[in-house]
Amino acid sequence: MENILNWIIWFPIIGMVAIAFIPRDKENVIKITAAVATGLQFLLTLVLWQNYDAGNGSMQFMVRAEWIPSFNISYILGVDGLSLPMAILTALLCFIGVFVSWNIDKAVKGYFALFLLLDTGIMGVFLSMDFFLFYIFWEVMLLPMYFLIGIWGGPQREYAAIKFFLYTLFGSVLMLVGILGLYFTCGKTFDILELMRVAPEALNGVMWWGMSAIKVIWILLFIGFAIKVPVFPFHTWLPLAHVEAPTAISVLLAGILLKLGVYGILRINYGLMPDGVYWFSGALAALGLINVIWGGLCALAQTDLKKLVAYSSVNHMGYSLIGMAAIVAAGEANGMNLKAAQAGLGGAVFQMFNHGTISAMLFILVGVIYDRAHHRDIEGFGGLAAQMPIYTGITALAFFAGLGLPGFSGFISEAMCFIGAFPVYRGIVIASTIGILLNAAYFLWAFQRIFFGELNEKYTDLPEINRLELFTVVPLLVITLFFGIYPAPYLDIIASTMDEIIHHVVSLATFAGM
Amino acid sequence: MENIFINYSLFILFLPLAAFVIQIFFGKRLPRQGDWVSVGAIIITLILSIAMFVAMLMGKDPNFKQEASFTWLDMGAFSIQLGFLVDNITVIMLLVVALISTCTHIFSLKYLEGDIRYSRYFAYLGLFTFSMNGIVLSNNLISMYMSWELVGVSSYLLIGHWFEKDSAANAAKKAFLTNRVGDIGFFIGIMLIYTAIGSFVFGDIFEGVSTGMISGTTLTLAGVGLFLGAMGKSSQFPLHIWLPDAMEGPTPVSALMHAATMVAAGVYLTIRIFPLLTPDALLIVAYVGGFTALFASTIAITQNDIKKVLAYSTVSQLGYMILAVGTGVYTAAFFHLVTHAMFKANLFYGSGSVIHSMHHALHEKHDHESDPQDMRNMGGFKDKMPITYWSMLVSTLAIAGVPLFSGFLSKDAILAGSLSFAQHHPEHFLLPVFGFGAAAITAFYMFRMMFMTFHGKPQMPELINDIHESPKEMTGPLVLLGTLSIAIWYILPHFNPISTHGSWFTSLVQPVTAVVPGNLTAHSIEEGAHHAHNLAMGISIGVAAFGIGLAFLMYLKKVLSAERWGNRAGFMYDWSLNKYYFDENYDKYLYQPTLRLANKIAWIDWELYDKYFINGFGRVTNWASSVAGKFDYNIIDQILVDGLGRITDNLGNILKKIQTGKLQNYLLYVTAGVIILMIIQSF
Amino acid sequence: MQELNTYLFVAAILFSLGVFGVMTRRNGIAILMGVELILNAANINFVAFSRFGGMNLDGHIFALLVIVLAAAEAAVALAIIINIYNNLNTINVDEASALKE
Amino acid sequence: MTNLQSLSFYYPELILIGVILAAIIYDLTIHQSKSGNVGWVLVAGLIAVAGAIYFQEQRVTTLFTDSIVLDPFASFFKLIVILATIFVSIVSLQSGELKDYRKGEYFTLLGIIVFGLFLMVSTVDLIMVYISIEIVSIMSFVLAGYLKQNTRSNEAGLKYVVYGAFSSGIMLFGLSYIYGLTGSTNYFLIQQAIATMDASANTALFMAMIMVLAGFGYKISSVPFHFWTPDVYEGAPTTITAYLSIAPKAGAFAMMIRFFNQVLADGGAMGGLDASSVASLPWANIMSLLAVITMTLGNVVALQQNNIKRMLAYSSIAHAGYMLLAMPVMSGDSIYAIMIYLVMYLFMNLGAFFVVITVKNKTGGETFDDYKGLGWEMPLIGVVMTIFMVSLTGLPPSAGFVGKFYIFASLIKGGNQFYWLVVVGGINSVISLYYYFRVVKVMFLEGERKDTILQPPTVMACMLLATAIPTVILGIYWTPVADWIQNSLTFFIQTL
Repeated sequence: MENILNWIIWFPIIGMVAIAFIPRDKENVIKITAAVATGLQFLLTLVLWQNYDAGNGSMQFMVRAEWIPSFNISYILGVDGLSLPMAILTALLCFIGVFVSWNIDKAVKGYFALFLLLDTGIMGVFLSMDFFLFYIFWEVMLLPMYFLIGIWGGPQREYAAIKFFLYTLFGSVLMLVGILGLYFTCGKTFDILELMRVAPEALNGVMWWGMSAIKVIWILLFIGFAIKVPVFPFHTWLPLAHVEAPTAISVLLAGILLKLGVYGILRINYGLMPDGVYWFSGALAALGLINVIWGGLCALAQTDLKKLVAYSSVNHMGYSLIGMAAIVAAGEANGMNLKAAQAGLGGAVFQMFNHGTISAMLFILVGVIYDRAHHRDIEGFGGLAAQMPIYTGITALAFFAGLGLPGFSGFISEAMCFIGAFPVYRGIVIASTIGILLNAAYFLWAFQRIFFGELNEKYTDLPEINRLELFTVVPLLVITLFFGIYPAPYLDIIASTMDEIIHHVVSLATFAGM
Repeated sequence: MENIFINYSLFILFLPLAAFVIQIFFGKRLPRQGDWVSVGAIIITLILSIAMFVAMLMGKDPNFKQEASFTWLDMGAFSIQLGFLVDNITVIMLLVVALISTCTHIFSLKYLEGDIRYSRYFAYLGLFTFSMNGIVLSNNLISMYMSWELVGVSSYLLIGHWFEKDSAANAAKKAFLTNRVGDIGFFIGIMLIYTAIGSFVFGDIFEGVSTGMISGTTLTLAGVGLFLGAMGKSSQFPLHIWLPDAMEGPTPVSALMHAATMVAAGVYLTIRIFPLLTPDALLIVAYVGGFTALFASTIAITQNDIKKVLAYSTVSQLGYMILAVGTGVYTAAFFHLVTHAMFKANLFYGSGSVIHSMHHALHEKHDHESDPQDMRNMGGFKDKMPITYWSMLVSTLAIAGVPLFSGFLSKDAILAGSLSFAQHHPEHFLLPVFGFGAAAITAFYMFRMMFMTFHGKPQMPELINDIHESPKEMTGPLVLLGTLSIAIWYILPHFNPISTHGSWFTSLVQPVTAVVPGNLTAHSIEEGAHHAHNLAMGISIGVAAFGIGLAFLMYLKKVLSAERWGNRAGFMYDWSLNKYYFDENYDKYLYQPTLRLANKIAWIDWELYDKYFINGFGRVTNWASSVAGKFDYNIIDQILVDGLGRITDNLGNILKKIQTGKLQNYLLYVTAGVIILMIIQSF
Repeated sequence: MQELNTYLFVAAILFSLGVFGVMTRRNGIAILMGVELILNAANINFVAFSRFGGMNLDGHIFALLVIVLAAAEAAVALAIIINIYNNLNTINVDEASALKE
Repeated sequence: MTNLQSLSFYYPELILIGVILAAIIYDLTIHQSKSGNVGWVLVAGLIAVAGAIYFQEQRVTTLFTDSIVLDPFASFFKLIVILATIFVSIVSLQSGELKDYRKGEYFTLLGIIVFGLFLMVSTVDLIMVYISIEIVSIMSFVLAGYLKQNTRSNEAGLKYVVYGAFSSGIMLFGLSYIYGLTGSTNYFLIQQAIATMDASANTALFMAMIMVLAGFGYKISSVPFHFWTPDVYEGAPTTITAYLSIAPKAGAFAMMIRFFNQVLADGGAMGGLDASSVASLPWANIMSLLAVITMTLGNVVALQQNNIKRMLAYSSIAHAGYMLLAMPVMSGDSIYAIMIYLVMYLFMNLGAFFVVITVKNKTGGETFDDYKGLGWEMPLIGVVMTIFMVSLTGLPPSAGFVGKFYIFASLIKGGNQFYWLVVVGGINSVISLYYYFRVVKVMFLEGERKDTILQPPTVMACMLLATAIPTVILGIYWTPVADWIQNSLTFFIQTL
């Protein structure tokens, strides 16, 4: 049990090694191996959930080991309410992803090997509590992603792959500078928990180039994370990458990789620079607003279904940002409105999870129709509801979930984000409620154009969604509905950790040296 | 005994949901596509509602109230309680919903017989009933908002039932989006209230308001926000545009949702939140309602589609109710809600049965051009379908406000309320004018409809022989609701046909004083209404008579030519006929601009920002692109498209030229380098 | 001091000439001679410094070693130039410019 | 220490000389077809030398009357050089380019270069500086032009020799002035002289230093003294290119570190202290400037290359720039960073060149087109090349990242004035991604996927793995290396 985190992270690697030794023409064996590896990993995360003590919001199942003593780098793993749901989500989506990519026929061996490597990378980021380790895993994701998009992607795949790579690398280089800055200003340690303790005082009044070090480091790290989220000016890699990537990879991209950004901001920026939170939260909310409106409008204009879903991610992550900004509500300056802070932060974290499941669902469904019609042009369909009712029904549910309909988890998290941020950023929140309308507009309009009207005679023999595909979608749908009707289980996991974060930020912010 | 209300409510709430689930998953496989499941479920619901109703009557307690809540989610400080609130209003509303819903189910058995998505249809009806009851029962804003949206969805699904028709699909989308506009207001209202009071439960909210935790402009805004939601659902001006289009749905659906219950949800909400509405908010409410009432009725005059007439009449009647709430007599509003539910649903069933037989007749004739809903194709059906005729006539008399019929009583109460309000505040004399004007016009167009449909000589004689009375699944509800449109039911236990004073309704549903300081007390409103009662009654009878008479002369006796009057009215006639060009203008000034904006933004995002800014620092220099042309589609090239890359690349291009391959150039460079360094260093 | 300056002056001129020759002559041999000039300019410096600068003998040693190395260098260079001549039938260094950009 | 005493501490070099002589003699006795065996002789000898160095009593002293020193720092670089030489020698036996040449001299010359480098890394005397540079250079000239029949090789040789002679000439001229200004050729005496020198002489000193810098710059191929690099690298036999990109660079860096810390600074950095410059020379700024220009130019021009060998040449220029970044910090950490960077760079860069050799043996091509779809045809090549490219780009987890990490770390620790260098370095590594991954792209994303899988010859495969595996492992766990370098950070110094 004390090594469970190790197992969770490294299990896919074991699978990868195994696959490396399987002759490449035994494709089914390879697929099954991948399925087993990810499946077991998923089970392990469930075990973890079972044994997780929700009442205690701090790190649990910590694993510590010397790594590079000469640089005070160590191998630290841990899980708390913030990372546990993300870990479960990662494992689940990777498991599902294996089946989504069951029909891959090109270089199966390489595909699944890289897929598992990616899995480990993502899981590692969520579970590592050492900043250096965090960075390593963060970068480990890039390479498999590059290949998975670049080799198995769509027509523009090479461009998309390298663009994704460059964007992210640019971000992580800045991040590295920030990390080193923290290392040397905060007593030469990468231990995140240690840093959380030390950094707030250590950074006080430190000036770089006439700016407070807090601001500089915050910006450096924030850009690194913002590119992943993606926050408005750094988002243009996303539609391309999503559109070109194979379905399973789009699922992981939207489902998990985007969460890494938010996770990073909450874990690192919030944890290490409480003052920065106060300094930046307004901007955060504003960026959230821009994401919501910009993404919504862009989605409204798309004719490529996958691009629409991609932009909807930009839009949905905006809610998360707005919710995160709400944390300052708990501060002295804003009347110590703990309710709002909890609502906002909880909403943001919940929204991460929900968007993970919902957008994954959407991408899988897009993949389903693409496999059949071999195009994604919204205008090019029409009347499919009569042809493939089950698919229509599921898509309808997915779309409704996407437009934040009560009864689906998305509604709760969005509502919480709004309610939380409202006391502090009234104007921004009111403006961003237009996003609710935009969501409905682009989803329903797309839905109408694809499924309603007379059946397009080209598609009179379009096959209905098959069992395998159902197997990939339905679990996500169930989760979405379950948490939409009864969110308590999720919020119970995160609640105490959220309190810790809020308390940490609010109590350690000293407004000096800003 | 105490908790039976709550337990019953639980069943009432979840039975339809169960039916919905069963239908969705197994509907197709069940015998008769499982319609009996839904019908059974709804009938049980009806029985339970009646039971509760009776219990309430027995109780005779005007302040009866039961609440039950549970914690839905809890993060420590932030938590949400969901729960039931059962009082007299709730019980009556539940009965109405259950009753109309049952009628609709039964009516639909025949009306949608053989429809391709028969089971789906019943499933959605179940979903609707569930969410409607959700609205009725909830004791807090969150669950109300959730049910609110679910109602919107079920209406989306039912309007779009025949989605092969683009018009239906569009109408469905329009309905949902228009409602969402209202919902945004609703949600902002919720946030304003929660931020101030920290709870979503009505009880806490009213308490908070009375203790002044929220007041003044904020409170007004909150009230208006919530009312915006009501405007969306109850299709008040200017969000009324969706309701007429919603008639694309099957007629029973129109009866259930777009006449009796769903659209009434807005009114219900306004009644629920009445105590926290500030005078300003109330004024806004009143004006919106009053204006809608008049405005919609003027459109109804000229419509020829029988369902469109009813649709606009619905909008106008809802305006009445809103007006009533605005003027403080929200009991009257609720009263009208109930009566209107009965007769308007009935009218829709009637039109449904007419359309049904028209449809069949046309089908016989293989005529697919003529529109079965166009009154200009009807006429003289009176003898062919007597039951339909008589029941519709009763309802028409009711809605026209003729004494002895339910509509008279409720309308009268409303008009009295507005009149007394005007007496209190003479500057708001317009409100009663709206009311009475609308009353006159209503009487006119309703009878116009009746005459055009049932009297006179058939406009399409070749059809008349194929017009038959509808089967009893359809006539049954007609008769039932027709009966319920007679005044007698509402004045019990007394028999004073012109006043509800002392009736079970007024004794059970009594106005409560608004918690907002500065509002008129319930008592003074009551007094005023009572004093204005007789005057109002006189005027309303007068205007009703005038309207009916005009219709009689114009469409039955034909002594006045509708055409000539229409031409005389000139542009007003066109405006009315074209619904004041609202859809056109919204399309022109709202939807299209938004889409254009969206496209522009997307273009900026993709073509401009990405290609030129992110990819394009180097784009500014045109010669860069020629450089890019040198390499074919390889990474460099893509990087070239990629901006920073472009600069770097040009740089590289220049720099690599230095590497001439000529040895002595190199030597020269070295020397130059040394010298330059020396120069630099000596600074 | 006077003598030292004179020597340094001469060395400087020699150096410049060497650089000039290396830059301008196209003939490989000539370029090598330019290099030799440079080296010898340095040598003159060393010797002059150690003789007139009132310093130890390192300068002389240095100069001697430089001469040796210069010889070795020249030998190798000539070998390579001969090789070039065998392949390209020219010792014009501009001809040898296949490797570029 | 007197010369005779010194010999007892000099036996690794003596063994080396013995090995070289043995190689020459052995080469005389055998037929051309067998001349490859000389390589094995050299390898065996070098292993012996390495052993000698490793087990040599760790003594910190000067030898031969203060002309060279013996200290762990030198030993470290000697081992690096030997490692590189062994790798290259073994691969040279496989190289197709050298097939029809007699290899005896080739290996002998390699051995002599090693000897020159030994001097280079341990010199504390201007004379020895010049001699060592010349020994290494002259042998390199020959090796660069080793392919007699190949005009490109000849041209490379010619350019190299003229360029080398010229810039070492300039350096020599500079040295002569330093000697004149300070009256000595010994680092320590020069240092004292400079410390006590009056400011009027500074300008002259500047000039002299710049001229010396020309010599160093030419060895580590830093802008603006790098012009020979691309051409020579492209023309020379690939094995030699690989060798030039590692060993002489390492030696030159060792020499520079000593020179700048011991002559221009008080050597405190080498004592692990914060160093301070003895003369008011702004050479730190000059260094930063050179570093930035060097890596930027290397990267942006590498973008333009279609010949992978040439691209690697520019990339090696860029890497020289990265290492130079740490020079101006003038602290123990910066030296440490340069050393660790060299170790990492050794594996990844050699590996990359080995891949080029393998591919050239197979297809005879060096351009990107020759690499189309290679990843599918020769998976091993594809994978290891990807590893090297990732590492050269500096992505974790790979040796390259660790190297960059330490360089950046030393800069950040160095203080505010160096942050901009870190940012520039970071941006540069992003740029470098373009061309490194262009290789990966053509290997995997382009060309048709073949069903027949080719394996490189066994020895080659072993060498590839021998470079690839450390590239990965050191990226994940480099504590042994770190400790080794930590222990090697002892210098012979005389602080004022």
